[in-house]
Amino acid sequence: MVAEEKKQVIEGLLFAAGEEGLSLKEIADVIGLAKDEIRLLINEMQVEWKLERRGIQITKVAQIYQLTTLPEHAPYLEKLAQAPTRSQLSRAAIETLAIIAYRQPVTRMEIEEIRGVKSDRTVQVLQRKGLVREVGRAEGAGRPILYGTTKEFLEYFGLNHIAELPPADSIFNWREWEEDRQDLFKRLGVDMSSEMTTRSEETDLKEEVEV
Amino acid sequence: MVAEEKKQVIEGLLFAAGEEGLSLKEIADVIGLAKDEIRLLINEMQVEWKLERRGIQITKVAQIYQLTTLPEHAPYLEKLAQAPTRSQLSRAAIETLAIIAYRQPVTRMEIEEIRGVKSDRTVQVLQRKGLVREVGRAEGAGRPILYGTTKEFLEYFGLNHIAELPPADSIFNWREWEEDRQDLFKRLGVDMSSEMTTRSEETDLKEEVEV
Amino acid sequence: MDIQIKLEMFEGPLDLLLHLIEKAEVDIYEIPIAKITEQYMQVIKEAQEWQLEVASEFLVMAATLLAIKSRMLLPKQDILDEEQIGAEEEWFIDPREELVDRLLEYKRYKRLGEVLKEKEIERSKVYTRAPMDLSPYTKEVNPVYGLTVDDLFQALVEVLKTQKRAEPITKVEREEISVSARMDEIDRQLRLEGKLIFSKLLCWDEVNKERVITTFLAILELMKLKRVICYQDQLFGEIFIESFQVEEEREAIGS
Repeated sequence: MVAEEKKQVIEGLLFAAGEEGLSLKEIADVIGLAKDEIRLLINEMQVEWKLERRGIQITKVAQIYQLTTLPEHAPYLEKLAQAPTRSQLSRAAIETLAIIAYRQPVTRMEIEEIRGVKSDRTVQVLQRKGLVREVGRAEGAGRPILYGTTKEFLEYFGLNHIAELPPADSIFNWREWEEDRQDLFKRLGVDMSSEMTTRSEETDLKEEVEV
Repeated sequence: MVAEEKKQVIEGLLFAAGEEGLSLKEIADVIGLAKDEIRLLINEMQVEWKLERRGIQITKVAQIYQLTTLPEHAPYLEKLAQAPTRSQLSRAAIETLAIIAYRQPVTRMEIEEIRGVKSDRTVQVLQRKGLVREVGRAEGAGRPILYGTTKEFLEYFGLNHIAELPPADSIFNWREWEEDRQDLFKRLGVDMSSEMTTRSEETDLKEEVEV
Repeated sequence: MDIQIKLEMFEGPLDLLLHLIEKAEVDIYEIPIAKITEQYMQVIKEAQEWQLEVASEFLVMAATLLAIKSRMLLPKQDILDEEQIGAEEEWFIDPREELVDRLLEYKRYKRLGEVLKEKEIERSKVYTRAPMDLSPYTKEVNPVYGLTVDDLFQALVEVLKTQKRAEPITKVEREEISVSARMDEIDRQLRLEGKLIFSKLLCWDEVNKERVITTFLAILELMKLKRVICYQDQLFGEIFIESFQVEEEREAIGS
């Protein structure tokens, strides 16, 4: 079988697998080739398809290869009755997912402390949707359930690996914030290190309160 | 839009339409072109795809266009079908199957009430795998479809009759329901004056149940 | 200051507070607590005037804000007096610090959520298709290969367990049966079959909490009225239910 034929078969297999997609191993097993060779072939196909202006593409999510339409065709596909409509997650769900994704494994209590609201229902809905799952039990009283994200989570957000999420620190520079905070508390006259408060600080504080 | 782009969109549409395929009119409506032009484009695509040795083809059955795999790839698809991972049901599917098995006949709404999430796709998957089927229509608004398990379901699980499933009442944890019971005493109009005596007997029986 | 705010727009008190602080164009670190508290209370009050349900979390935060505010207003001298009484350390921690920390933490995840939202939107632009029906390519593939009825049973247990924790949004209309009606049913069944097994009293299609409890209560009532008798012939065995007369007769024959 020449490379061209192999690519043909890979296309057919990925097409048949549809949304379930296929892992490198599955493709390799069916065709009877090494995984490395399949990976190389798929990489080539991805480039070729783009050049040939194909109407579909090969994407890799959660270590699974699958065929999808092109994002720029979304307006046409939305008009298509057969295309599954995607309901978007609520803000509560997204917020909760963000906490779980970045802090996993995490207990429901921790989630609720951060969000400031009860989150049992939201966690449950996310669990039902298969986006999060129980990954163990925390130590300590009551041994609360620990939650983490699933493979479906990666699929849902089109990620190949959880590490593809931007690191939390890239969004915030914590050191700067810490310095700001120190500075601020001084300015507010609530310097933690000094036990005695001077009259001038007190005056500052009063003004602040009355703003 | 040049011909190339139009073909790209057609490919995407046919891909997403899945096994139901699309009629000329449907494609024409979505893209906003004349049917004749679409027909011409598709004819061109059919020839081009063969020349380019694409792994899929456009077929026309009963005025419907759809994408299919190539006949010569059948041996690979057979292998794919037999791959052990293919037959695994997702957690969502097992859950839904369990609800249908124990609660049949049941509407999709009821399934969704229990699971707390949309279940239309999951029910569809189970239907496609031949595990559940429509068994009638419920009374009332909209006359929703009732689902039940199939003969194949029994065969796969080696059951003679659906009643051979593990008895569902063993699910109930009496202790957990203490509060609910208190509430029900009231709601069901059980004589509250006899509550004291009932409760002691209740305790006796409860112990028996839990032995 | 006009506060055209609907409470439902916010995910919780922290969300609302962040909004107020951002709207007031003040630094998150420099919360003018009196002003923000006033606005916060205004929102809660309006919501209550519109008879909207105000979640308890919002009220807890309101109480926290008021507590902080009143503490900030206390003359320092009083604080020092308190200190001498004994609660010194507590009084020296600025209550705003904890609030700032919580707000920062919350804001962080709110932003990370925005990242996820973008990914969601991106991903929702591509479509895939249902897997091809491969059944023509294979003879009798068992779609439930490796699964047993016990797995199915376990799945049901799990799903009912989680359902119990959260109330469904709308209630499934199910036939409710009163205890007395259920008592009659059991009575009738007993007369037909003589002896019943407790675990078989409920058909597999009646997995429904109320139904089970109603049945349970009905049997208790029947026992109390000395119309039935329950027994087990072995530990962990089935619980048998018999009509009281039948039991008497059996004992008479036995002895």
